[in-house]
Amino acid sequence: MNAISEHLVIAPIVVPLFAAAALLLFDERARVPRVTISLLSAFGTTAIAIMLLLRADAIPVGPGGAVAQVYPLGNWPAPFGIVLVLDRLSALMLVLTGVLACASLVFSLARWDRAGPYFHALFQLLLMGLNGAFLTGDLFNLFVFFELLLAASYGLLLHGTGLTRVRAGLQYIAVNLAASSLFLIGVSLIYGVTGTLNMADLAQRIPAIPDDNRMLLEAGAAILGIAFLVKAGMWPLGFWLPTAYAAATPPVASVFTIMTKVGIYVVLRLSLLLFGADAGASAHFGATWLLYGGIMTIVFGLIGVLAAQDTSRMIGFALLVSSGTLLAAVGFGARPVVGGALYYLVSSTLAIGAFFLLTELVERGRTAGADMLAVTMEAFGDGAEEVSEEEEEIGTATPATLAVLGLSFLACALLIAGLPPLSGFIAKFSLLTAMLNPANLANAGGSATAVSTWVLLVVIVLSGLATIIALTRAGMRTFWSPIERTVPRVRAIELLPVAALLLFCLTITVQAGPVMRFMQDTARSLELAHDGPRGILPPVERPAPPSTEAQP
Amino acid sequence: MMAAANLPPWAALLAALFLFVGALLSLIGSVGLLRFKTFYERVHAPTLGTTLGAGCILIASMIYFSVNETRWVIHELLITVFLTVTTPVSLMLLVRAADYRDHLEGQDVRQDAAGEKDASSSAG
Amino acid sequence: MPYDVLLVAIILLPLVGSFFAALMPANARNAEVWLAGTVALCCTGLIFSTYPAVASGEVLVLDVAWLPEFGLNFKLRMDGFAWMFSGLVTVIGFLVVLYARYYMSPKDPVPRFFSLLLAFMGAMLGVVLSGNLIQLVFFWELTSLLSFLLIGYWHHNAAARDGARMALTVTAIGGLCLLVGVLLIGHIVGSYDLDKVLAAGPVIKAHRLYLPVLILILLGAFTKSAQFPFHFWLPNAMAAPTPVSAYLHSATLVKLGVFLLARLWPAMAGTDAWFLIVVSVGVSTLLLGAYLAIFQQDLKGLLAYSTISHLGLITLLLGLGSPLAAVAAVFHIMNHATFKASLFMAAGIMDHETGTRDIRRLSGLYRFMPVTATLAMVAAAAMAGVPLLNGFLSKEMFFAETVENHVGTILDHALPYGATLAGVFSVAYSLRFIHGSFFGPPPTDLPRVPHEPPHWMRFPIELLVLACLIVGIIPGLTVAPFLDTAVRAILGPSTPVFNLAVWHGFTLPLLMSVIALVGGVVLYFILQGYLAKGIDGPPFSYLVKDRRFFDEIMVALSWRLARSLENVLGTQRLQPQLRLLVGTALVAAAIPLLQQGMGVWRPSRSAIDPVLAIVWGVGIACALGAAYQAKYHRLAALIMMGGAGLVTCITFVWLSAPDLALTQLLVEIVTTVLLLLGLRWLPKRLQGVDPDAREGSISPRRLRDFITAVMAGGGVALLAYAVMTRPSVDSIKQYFIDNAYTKGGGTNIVNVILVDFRGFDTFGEITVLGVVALTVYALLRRFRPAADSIEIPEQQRTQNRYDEAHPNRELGSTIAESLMVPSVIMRLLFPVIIVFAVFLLLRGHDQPGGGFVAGLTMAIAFILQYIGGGTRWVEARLRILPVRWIGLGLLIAGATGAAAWFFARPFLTSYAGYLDVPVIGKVPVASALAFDLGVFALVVGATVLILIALAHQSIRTHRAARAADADTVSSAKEAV
Amino acid sequence: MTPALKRVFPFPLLSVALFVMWLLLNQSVSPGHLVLGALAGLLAPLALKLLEPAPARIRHPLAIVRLGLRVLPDIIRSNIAVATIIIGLGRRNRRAGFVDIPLELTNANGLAVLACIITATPGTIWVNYNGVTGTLTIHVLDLVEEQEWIDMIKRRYEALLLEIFA
Amino acid sequence: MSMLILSLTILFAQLCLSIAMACSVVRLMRGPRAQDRVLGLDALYVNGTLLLLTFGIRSGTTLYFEAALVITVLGFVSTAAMAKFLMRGEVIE
Amino acid sequence: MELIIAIGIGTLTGSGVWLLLRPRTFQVIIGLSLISYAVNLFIFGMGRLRTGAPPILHNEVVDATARYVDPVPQALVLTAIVIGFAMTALFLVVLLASRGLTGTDHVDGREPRR
Ligand code: NA
Ligand code: NA
Repeated sequence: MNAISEHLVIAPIVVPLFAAAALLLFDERARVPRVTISLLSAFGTTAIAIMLLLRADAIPVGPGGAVAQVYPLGNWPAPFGIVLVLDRLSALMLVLTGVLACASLVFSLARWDRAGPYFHALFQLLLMGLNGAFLTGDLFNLFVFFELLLAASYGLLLHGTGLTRVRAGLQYIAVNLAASSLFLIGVSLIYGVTGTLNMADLAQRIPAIPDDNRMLLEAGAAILGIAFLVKAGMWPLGFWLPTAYAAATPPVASVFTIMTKVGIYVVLRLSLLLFGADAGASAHFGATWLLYGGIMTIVFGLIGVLAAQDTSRMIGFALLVSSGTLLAAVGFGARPVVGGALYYLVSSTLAIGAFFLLTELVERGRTAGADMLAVTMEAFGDGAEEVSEEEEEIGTATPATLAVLGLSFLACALLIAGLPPLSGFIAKFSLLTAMLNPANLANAGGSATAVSTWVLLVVIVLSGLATIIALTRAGMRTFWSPIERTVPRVRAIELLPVAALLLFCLTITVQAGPVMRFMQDTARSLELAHDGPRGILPPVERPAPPSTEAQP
Repeated sequence: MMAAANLPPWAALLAALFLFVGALLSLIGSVGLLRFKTFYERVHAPTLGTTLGAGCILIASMIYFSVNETRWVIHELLITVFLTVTTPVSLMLLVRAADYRDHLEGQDVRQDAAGEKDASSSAG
Repeated sequence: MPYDVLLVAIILLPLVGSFFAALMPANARNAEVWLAGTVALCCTGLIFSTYPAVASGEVLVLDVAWLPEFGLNFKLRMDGFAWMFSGLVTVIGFLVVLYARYYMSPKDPVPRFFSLLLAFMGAMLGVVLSGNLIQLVFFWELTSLLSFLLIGYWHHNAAARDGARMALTVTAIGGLCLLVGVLLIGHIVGSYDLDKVLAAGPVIKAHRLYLPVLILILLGAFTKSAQFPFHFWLPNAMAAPTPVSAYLHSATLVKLGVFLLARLWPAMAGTDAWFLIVVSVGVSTLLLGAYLAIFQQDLKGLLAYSTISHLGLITLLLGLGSPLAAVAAVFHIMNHATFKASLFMAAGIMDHETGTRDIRRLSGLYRFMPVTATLAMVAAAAMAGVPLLNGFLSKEMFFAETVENHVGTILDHALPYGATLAGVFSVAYSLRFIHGSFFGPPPTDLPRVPHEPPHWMRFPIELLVLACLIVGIIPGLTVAPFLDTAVRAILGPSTPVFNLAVWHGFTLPLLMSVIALVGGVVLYFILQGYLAKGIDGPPFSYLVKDRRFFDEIMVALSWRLARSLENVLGTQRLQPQLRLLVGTALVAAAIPLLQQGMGVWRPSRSAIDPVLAIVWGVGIACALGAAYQAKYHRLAALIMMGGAGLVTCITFVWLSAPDLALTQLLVEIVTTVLLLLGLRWLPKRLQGVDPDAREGSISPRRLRDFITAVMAGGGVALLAYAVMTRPSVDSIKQYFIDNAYTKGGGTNIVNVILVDFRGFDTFGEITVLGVVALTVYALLRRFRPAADSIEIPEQQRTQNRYDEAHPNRELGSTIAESLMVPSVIMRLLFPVIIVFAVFLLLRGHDQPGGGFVAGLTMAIAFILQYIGGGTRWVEARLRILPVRWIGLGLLIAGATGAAAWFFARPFLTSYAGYLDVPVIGKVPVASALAFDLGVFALVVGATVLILIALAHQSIRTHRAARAADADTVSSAKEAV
Repeated sequence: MTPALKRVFPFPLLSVALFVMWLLLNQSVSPGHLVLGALAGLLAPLALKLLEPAPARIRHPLAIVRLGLRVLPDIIRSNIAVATIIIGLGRRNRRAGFVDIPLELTNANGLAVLACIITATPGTIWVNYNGVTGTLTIHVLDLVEEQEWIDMIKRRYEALLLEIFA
Repeated sequence: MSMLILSLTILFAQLCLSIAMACSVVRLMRGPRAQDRVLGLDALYVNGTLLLLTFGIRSGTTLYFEAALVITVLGFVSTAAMAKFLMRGEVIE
Repeated sequence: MELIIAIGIGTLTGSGVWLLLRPRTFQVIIGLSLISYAVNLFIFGMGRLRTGAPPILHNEVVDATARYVDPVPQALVLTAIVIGFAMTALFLVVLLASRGLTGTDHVDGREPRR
């Protein structure tokens, strides 16, 4: 614990914290220093996250798992103290959070950060909460970071207030408060039965749980799971999500995209760690429920995508589709599927994040009510069939802004619908092929495939179709609308983040091979995440012998 | 349950006596809260508990701990002081509130003795 | 150039060109054409340069790992068939570019056009050259997308929008089917590599998934190639600019379906299912398309249906499964591309020069544009299958194949008749195309005066017509080797010997051709009367309007159905959501308990304490009472909640948790004050007027909620009881008990856990508090009370009236009197409580207490002053900057944690020791205290901020109310 | 008290009280706690000073003790009286009512002490003090003779309080 | 013997106090007016404090003293706030 | 004793859930508060119940024979209390804002359609 780099693991939590504290000491009017602090923190955290990712990727995946670093807070050994655990998955989530956060933050500087007080402080604290949730190796500490990121998200959702936001915020908060209670019940129940809170320690203890305690453990895990699934937006627990996300200001909605992924992240990590193949009688606990819940979520999401009247709500439902897909993939459990799902997670998160930003720019030039009008026109016809002969067949030039917006819209739509040429297609393909050939493509040899796989396959494909239909509708009424529109006034710092996110997607498309290799390594390391020589727990017999060595 | 069982009899009995009186007084006060017919009568009842009732129990506690730990354990005095200072605040405010509320509903409080109606008590 | 580089160049050139085309200025028409033309020509050159290799049977391959984990390689693969197809794509692409130069108006935004066109060319080449099926799907979807954008090029035009959307929807559905089909092929074969798949034909055909795969692949192909019943999108796509139609809807895009059928022919064809499906779809499309083409009034519509028909013909040929049929199919792909592209261009010229494409309005154009007319006539003749033209050759081969017996079913036997009938139709519509527009009296009332187009606009047609003629007259010398190369790539060793000749002698096919020609002419002249009446479409076609039909289905499925399903499967109301949440949690927890038996019923581990039982009787009464009263008697509910809180707190004391009791109690107090502050802004609610009750029914919803609540309560109680009665497990607790003092430096184990062992939790928790305080503040800064709670409360108004009515009183003296004594005491308590807070802070590490408790105590000290003195009074005397307190608290706590770094220890590593101070002796020094100080500062700041922000609303709105009063008064005065 | 000392110890009685309180809270007279207690007595009153309380000049600190000795038996007596009433042993025709008492005491602190005494004593409760007329209204549980109450309060308590807070 | 008496007395006292709490809560539930409920809560707090003190004696530890002290020093804040609310319709003006 | 506490937890939860499902925001906030009491007790109970064994070391040495109550759940409850308090405050303010902006105290921000 000597090198500074050893402490880098905690930087994604501490840097935003100090930034937030510093921001609070500045006057609201001192904009320049506040923006500077905020940007420095966000970009710095992201840079650190990338370094951590590289570090995590350097650890070979072996029987001992692939934990890059365990950071014992307060220098207390696991499982007694709280530890941060850096591995591929947590590093990946950190980077994803950072990228999305930087984009949203830059975007917000154009106008949204001034829609209410303390935007930057709340934003930094959200970052802290997210990063903490991804890094922590302790179940109760996870609760704390969940609450932190939720609290910040409440603040950010309500940023700018107004009727819609407050109305949506009330729902969002009520549901999440109820879910937090479930979280506590679940965690404490698990503690009551196992006597530990450390995730790795739990994984070790679960196989040995006596049979007359096992049902309590599983009940606790189930309740805990419900709490996570609320965050992930699983049907029927995620109805609040489209409403809330549509109500939030665009940069907030964009950064919220990662929030559903927190739920999924935890479900993924815990279900593989605690209820993996080695969990004794509890192996694969809940996997089937995740699979079917995920399928239902996709179905509901795709219905919502079609039924949504405005674009932000539509994206909210697309987010549900993405959640459902990931949950089903986690429920599916096979390693290549999980790897594919991780790729999909990155791609869909970035795309939806970019889309939330973009939507506002696009809608800026439109008159209110145009959405509804376009739909009714489509539904009931607007006499378009009687195209007048004399109609001049000459196009109108698209202003550059609109062209860029249109292109970005197209890119987002392609990403979300899973159409080529961007990463959305790769992601969807990876998932589907992995589902069909869970062992390995080369020796697939027509192995039998479960009914649920077919259902999932159909549902995923249908969700893509629904997205295409809905986004075509949305895109056409936005960019090809016969209703006169003014060209929105868009600033470069608003377009830049969108472009950056899309560029990121392009990069992972072109670099699909190495990226997917990383994802597969991540998935493998999750499967192998048992305690080993490089593991999280110290190699001592429990209970630890009381040591008389004085604390420094 | 009793952590220390080595109290001299005089102390034990004395403590028991005070405890007995204090608890009984508090109970009587609360019974009064239940039995009295009007608010202005009821408001007198809890003071039994906050004054002598509490005082006796605190004395019992002081005796018990002082003897038990063979040193002066008198921080209970603080409770006595604070009870004396804080209870009146809420009671006085409450009486004033009742006064106004009766007034608002057109009851002349000063002559009123009985017959309070159950009006909607929710405010706000 | 090495072949792999060359292959990449073929794909990349158009894509790069597309990028640069998009960057050009809007009016750079010539530059665009130069760019696009050069790209097309270069590609053509590159493709032709591979001919020697390809012709010798070599397969040129570029294989780059892209997603090796899942068998997706970027693989380009040029064999004879791909060569032929890519050649077609680039050559016709070049001609279309040239044509478009003159077709597009100077006002059209050409960069978008040429950019899309080049991108489309690239995507087409990508499909054609794909050596990996997933990559093929990748480019396939791209062509769908680009065709959508090209059809919708004139998007201000509703027909273009609708046509584009329809095309996209249909082809995207097909594309997804294709993707699934290809995935299944991968599942069967174990690879997506085209070579491996083609080699695994027998495996695929024998697999139990063959039929689903076949259907999925065919869906992909049929939608793309506009086969019945998916044909309807193609006529609607005619709203595209004519160059687009000429390129996409004759030569390239729509050919992808049949390309795929041919490409996968070795792997999939030759089964009964293949024959049945492909042939029946092909023949239906062939006939339907041809029949409908006759009745079109739009030149391009006619050509579109004709294209459908010809694609049906090719499909049919591929469905037959015989090698010669495959040869005919490939041949017809080429022929159709040449004559149909030229006809589209001709139609475009007519449109361009006259301003209309309506056959009813066109007439006698031969006089105005004889050259164009001649070219169109030759091309139309090729389309009709007139001898000495290329169309005749492939049509003869087609007739010959239909006559052959393949599988001996009724369908097989009926084919010659169907083919002849289709021939009749095709002659009829070809005749109509020519006769209707070029012959007859001079046209009247045209938007423009027609004349010949510029020569270079006609040049592509001339070239294509020339090809029709040459191929038609000397096929053996011109097209035969190319055809052989292409076919060999599909059929491999089973490639038949075929003889391309104009004259085969008097054969059955020749008879069929003659019947078709004569019958077609006769049919046309019979129908002329009907057609002249000006009805668009065949008799009774108004009954089936495919586009309307499609739209309505789409709206019904994707909008109305979706909306009603959304309401069935979801809700936007909170109550059902919470009900579902509770219900789901109940079910989730119940399943393991029910599956594995409850194991709950064990005796209590300790005897029932009567005192605690009575206390809990009180608690239960409070809880139930609060639940009962919360609607109409909010204050009562609040009071009862306080009672329940007190009982909880006593329980904590009872069960050895003094810290919890302290904290619970303080939180309780602050929460009560908080809720009281909020109560003022809620609407008045009187019992008996229930806004939520429905008349005349005991709400089943309430019953359901009641059951849910009982079950939730029972469930949680059950779980709690089950765990509490079990023996305790080997827990991490012992470590804390053992080390709290020796390593944590404190005797209060809970506090040591909080600030040391698990200090990180506390760190997060105070941050939560800070965040919430900021949010509350931000929200309240924009707070706007409801109209009916803006008024000053009734009590205050009465008291103010009373004060104003009495001469010796002034406003506020009533309240001043009432608060006189309490506020004196409250003020006096201020320093006392502060000292108490400090006491709690300092002792926390060893005894119950700590930063949080102390902070709340401190906050209460402030609040008490606000209650006693009022906001203005306090703020005139005390200047509290709660946000700074929060920031400071975070900084202190964070800095304490970070200080450990300087000792090369992890974050939050604590230090505990003793400092020798003279006189006083050993003073305990622990970094945990500094941490607790941060907690303290933050808690004070946050709590005070929340409470005060809420309290401020009163004076804000009072101000507003008073201002409003003043306004009315002044306006009343003005009125007077 | 010199002005300088006055600035340091604006409320000497409070300072002493806080010092004692600190020691009682910590149940310790160790040097460390003596220092801390002194600090508490020194610093905390400054907080009160910010609130600008009504000036309280205590003339006769010893009178406070006398007052306490007078109040204590009263409270015990009242406790017994009220307890008998509650258990139903009191007089049948007990009458509760309000009593108006004209006061000479005007010092807010003095009134506060009086309020505490009256309210803490079972059977009587402070209802209102009219600052204009100087009239105190109390409510009495067992009102035998109005004047008796007036006299008792004025004689037993007000006189002493006037002595303490002049 | 004397310790037995003390134990029994403690139990008696606790029973008395818990019954006193029950009485207070009955008043709290029955009202009839809001001020009666607040009064009930106030009495409940006081009885609760005393119960904690007897519990301290019963378990022989002074660790619970602070809880009792906190109730006395700060518990009145909520009842005072409620009373002020009843009186003025607002807790803080 | 376990039975009493379990029944208490159950009643608090039941009352809280009932209120949570009610249509008025104030009912919901009271419900959430009751639930948080219940949850706190539940967490606490997970360390098993024990009277007179507070987790405070005497004489600054660990007495191996002394049996302390499990301190971990207590620490967890403390964190939960704080967070619960914060969330109650937030929810209150949001419900007030909603009431102000929508004019109703219905949880959906609009009166139900009749
Ligand atoms: Na035949
Ligand atoms: Na005509």
